[in-house]
Amino acid sequence: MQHQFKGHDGLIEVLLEKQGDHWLFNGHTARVKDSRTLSLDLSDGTTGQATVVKVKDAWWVHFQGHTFCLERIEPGTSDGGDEGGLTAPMPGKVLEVLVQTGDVVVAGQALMILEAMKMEHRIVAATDGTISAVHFAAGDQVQQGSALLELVE
Amino acid sequence: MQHQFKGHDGLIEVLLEKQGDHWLFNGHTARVKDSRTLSLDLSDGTTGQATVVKVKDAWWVHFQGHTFCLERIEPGTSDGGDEGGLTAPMPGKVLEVLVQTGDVVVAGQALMILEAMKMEHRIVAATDGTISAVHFAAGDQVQQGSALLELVE
Amino acid sequence: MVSKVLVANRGEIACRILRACSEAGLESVAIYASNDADSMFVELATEAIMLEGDSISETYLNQQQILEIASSSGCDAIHPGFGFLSERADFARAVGDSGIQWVGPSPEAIEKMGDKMTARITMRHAGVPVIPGEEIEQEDEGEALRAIEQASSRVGYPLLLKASSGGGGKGMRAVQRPDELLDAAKSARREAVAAFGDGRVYLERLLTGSKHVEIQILADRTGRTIHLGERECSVQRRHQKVFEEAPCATMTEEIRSAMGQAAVAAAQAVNYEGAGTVEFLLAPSGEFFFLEMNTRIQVEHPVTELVTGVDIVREQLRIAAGQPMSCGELHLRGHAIEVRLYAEDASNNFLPAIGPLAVFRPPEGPGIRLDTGVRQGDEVTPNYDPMLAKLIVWAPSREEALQRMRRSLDDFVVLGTTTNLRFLRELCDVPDVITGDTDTTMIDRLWPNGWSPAVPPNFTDGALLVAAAAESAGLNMSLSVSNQMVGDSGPVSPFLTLNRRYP
Amino acid sequence: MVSKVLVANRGEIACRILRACSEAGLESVAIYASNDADSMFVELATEAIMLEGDSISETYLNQQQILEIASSSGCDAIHPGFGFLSERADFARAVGDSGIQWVGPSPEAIEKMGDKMTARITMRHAGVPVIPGEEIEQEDEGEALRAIEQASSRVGYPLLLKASSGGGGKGMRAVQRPDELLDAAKSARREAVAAFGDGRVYLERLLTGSKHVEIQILADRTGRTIHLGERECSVQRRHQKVFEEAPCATMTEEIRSAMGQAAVAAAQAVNYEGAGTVEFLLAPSGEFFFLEMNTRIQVEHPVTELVTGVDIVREQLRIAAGQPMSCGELHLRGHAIEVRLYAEDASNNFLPAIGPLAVFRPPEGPGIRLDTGVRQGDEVTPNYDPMLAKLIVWAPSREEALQRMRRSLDDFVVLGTTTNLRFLRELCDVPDVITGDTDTTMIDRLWPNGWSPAVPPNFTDGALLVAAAAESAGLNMSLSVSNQMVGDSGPVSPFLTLNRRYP
Repeated sequence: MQHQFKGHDGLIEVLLEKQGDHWLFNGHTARVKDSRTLSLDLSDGTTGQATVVKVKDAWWVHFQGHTFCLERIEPGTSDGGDEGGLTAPMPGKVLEVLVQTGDVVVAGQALMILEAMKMEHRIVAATDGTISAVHFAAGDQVQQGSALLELVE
Repeated sequence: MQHQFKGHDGLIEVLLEKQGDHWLFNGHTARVKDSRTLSLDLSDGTTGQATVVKVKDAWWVHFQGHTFCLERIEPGTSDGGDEGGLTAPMPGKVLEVLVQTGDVVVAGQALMILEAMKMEHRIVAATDGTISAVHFAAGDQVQQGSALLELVE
Repeated sequence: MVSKVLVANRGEIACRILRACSEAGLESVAIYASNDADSMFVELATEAIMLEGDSISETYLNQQQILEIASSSGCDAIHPGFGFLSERADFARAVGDSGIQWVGPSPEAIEKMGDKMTARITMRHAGVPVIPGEEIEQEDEGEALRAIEQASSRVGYPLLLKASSGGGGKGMRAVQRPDELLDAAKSARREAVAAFGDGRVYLERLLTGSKHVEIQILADRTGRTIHLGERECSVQRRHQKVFEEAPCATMTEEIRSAMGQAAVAAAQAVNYEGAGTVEFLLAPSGEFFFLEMNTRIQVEHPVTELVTGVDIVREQLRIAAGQPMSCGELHLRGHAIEVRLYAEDASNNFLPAIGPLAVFRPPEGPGIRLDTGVRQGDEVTPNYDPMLAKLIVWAPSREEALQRMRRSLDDFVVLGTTTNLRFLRELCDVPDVITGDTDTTMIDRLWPNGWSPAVPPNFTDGALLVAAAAESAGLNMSLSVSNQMVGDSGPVSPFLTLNRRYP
Repeated sequence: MVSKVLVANRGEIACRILRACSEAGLESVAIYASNDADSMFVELATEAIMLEGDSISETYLNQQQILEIASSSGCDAIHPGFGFLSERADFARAVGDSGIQWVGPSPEAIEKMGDKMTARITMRHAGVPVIPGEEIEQEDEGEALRAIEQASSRVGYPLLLKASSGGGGKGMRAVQRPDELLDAAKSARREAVAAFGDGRVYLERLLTGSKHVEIQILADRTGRTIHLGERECSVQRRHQKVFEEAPCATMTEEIRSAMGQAAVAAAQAVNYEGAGTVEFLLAPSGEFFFLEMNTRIQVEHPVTELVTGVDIVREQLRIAAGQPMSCGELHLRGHAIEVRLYAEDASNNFLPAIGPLAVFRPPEGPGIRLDTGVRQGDEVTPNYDPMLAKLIVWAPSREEALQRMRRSLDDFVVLGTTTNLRFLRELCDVPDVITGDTDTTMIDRLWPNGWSPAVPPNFTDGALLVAAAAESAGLNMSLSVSNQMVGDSGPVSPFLTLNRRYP
């Protein structure tokens, strides 16, 4: 997976790998402990807990006395394999539901189309799996962060 | 509205009145400040903040150094005007969905039927209104507390 | 030299020690059972290593495993905290034999003080007053019972039978009259054999109306042994302290000095090193008697820290590293009170309780210290001791300390698990507590038929209103969450419910 | 008699005072502007009454409205805290005229110390050393400028021009050379007229490399006036203190005694009552000079409380009630350091920041005190001062206090709003701070081109990984919540999002 953040001197690209429940980047490893905490294991042997929270578009991270505010650049379209895609990226309206409960889908398949901020957004499957629930129908208003569908790998 | 709690010597009935954003009982007044805090104004002039949280069937309340654990008796059926009824009362399976998005319903109307703990539970509308979303379909598994439907008054 | 400390404990005392290591610039290793993986103390160490096994004996009491972890992780010291292995001479010896520094006294000192009969004899030889009584050396049941009968007439009634290896009230019997003696002796021996594999008992005169007063000791390798004044811990329920203070409200300068000298003599008699506590019974007459010595840091050490300004855990680490203790001449200042917050039902014979800490919001403000190993969102399980936290207040005077404790207890919100908060709060209004006339039987005397809270009727009404209004207003959305978050670490994370929708 | 206290303030100092009232058994009234309705201090009072109006001058500075509330709610005392109306002699007089006790000194004492030129003259008469310089009495611009020119040659260069009604650096100019004098004098007068409606200035010799050292004073109506030792507050950014400690690291017993006597003399010269602070410049030579007297409780009072064991706010309440202060002979013990946590961007000229306190998790452990008026979930707005909290540590020695401060700052997590936490943490590693050789120009000297954090490159990588992993793992479910909870009171209540689904 790839994420972009705003740096002092332009964009920073983070190419993220996943192994089991570990996330890897540049030789460093992270593991989610709960919705606010990740265990971090740096390549130089430094380990510890990082605290994290997202406010608007920015991820705030605290690790061993250092605080970071990393503004994330949303990809132009949402088919970048973003697993957060099953939640509404912003408040909007459901334009179309392309699947129903029980459907078998493949990674990258479009599941739902949202309209928000005058733009259309495709919600795509991050992995292969089965749709276990669809929470909204065409015409429904959704809030930012609302769970839209459920996908079981 | 009427609620029942388990007391030391049997059931305690609380007949609740609502005036604007104030809740009244026995000459005492309460007002919701946030999801964990209510302002309490007792008939003897005592005022202060109460902290509240529900764990399983019991409401835990803290007020000025006193802690209460009040086990609530769920009405036999759920058509007692229980506004919490649009969430799953326990983990279970959706047996039947009786409405769809856009339906106009009246207070007390059954909206969904759940099976849980070997029993059927009717989810009923607490007020008149319009169904703005249906989050699960027949056959879906739901977790305790999951939002099942959305009803706009 | 001490550079990396393994903390062989869990919960609040592990947090206390790990933070002290961090401030001292020492590396630290936490060890934890799998059911403690999300506990706070695990996050405070430089390294955290999981113990294999399920039961306590396979984990926190597993000497072999802990020693192997200490070696393989490069630790040069082990701090045992209290409880668990802290008073196991064999473990202290094994640690020393592995070339690792034990943060505590020698195995010999632990042994001499661990066996209560030996401790009584050692203290008598050192000139420390012990409770009038007699040791029963006979091992054979018949001979022992005969010896007990003969000794009883010399000790006098009422008397106390105590197991030599006893603790926590096990193997202990109060005997009021001669005709109760034989049955009591047999059952005390049976209980002691079952609990400790050692049926030896001794007799003591039963001193009623006494205070439990203890002296904190520090001794370093330069030969300096000092006392840090007394703590009073008379307020006990089921032989366990719940309300501790420093100084003792009724202490005089003369008794403090004499008791302090006796405690120093007790420590020197066993070549003591590190921090320890000598417990005494203080009779209304002003006479005091050696009870036992705890050869480790004590739960209630914070009250002494607050009135003396000594950081006892830092001094333990210094002493273990072979350095002289850093504290100079001591002056007691002000008054400190500690209460132990237990997950227990004080209105039902103090039965332990379990449940989620759905809300855990400690009081704030100057003069308040909270030593805890839990935070909101944690689950109280039956696996370990039900002590959730120690709430300690300091103020310039005892009256102000009590005022501060009352406010702190009123402001302390714990929901989701039954605690003794209200019991502790009512203790602060007991006339004997206000005057300082507490003794070890106070709780039984005050509430012979058990305690139940005094609740203003309006408050019950108010609570019902709050619960009903919260239900009607739909605040029970938190319901599913309180269940889901159980066992989870970190600040309350109610989003788990949502996150878990995506397997 | 004082039985019910109106606290004419907000934020952390209102919390501090309201808790002291509660512990003293006094009723209390909080007053709050509508944008403070959900602030913590509102919950700590016996009663809370909303102020009408929007701007500060309509609310917290509205003397008439506050007096009416005090009367109608039956208050017999008003505690002004610091800032706002605390040094307004006219308000203190109006309070007294209403028959309500002012918790502070007389209006006359406030007036004499509030006008800096008058204060200099009063102090000189009382034998308190003032910075060599001259007052300029002339009001007419032309005459004043001529007098300034004449005085400048007597005072010598470099010199400091200061507005008599000044404060916070306004109306103050450092003048290095004679040819800069006239322009500087004109602009200082202009600024002083604009800010205070009073163009009077005076000249002082500019003492470089000096320490800002202040003495805490207590005086009661029995005629007892004592000092509680010194605080050093040299570490300042933009003329505002950020790092304060007691005692001063380089203080000698002789200077403390002389400075303490001078401070007591200063207080007695204006018949002072209550708590106050006499500020001095301490030159490297050991000479010290009166700067000004703050006739109120000070932000940094906790460091003095921790080393003396005196509860200064409780003593204020006692003194206001006509009682003698309760503290006896004082002994300084250990070392205390306070840092001020600001919502500001230290790497961008300390510009104030706003935002939600999405995570606000203070450090825990012994020897740590946090004075704050905010909690997780609160919003930092541009309406008030950006100080979020004061983090204060105590330890037996200065070295241990710095160790504890480092750990505390490392453990303090604030997310959602930019703060100076890292700046404070780096201060603890500055060699001049470690040795105690701080002076008022240290920050400008260390970071002439502004401060920016030293971040290990691996940490930046790690933070990027954490952010990316959190995004991929869907932890941004909290996103909508962080927005929703803003402005909400109580512990974080992420359920609002869910609740709001049901209109």
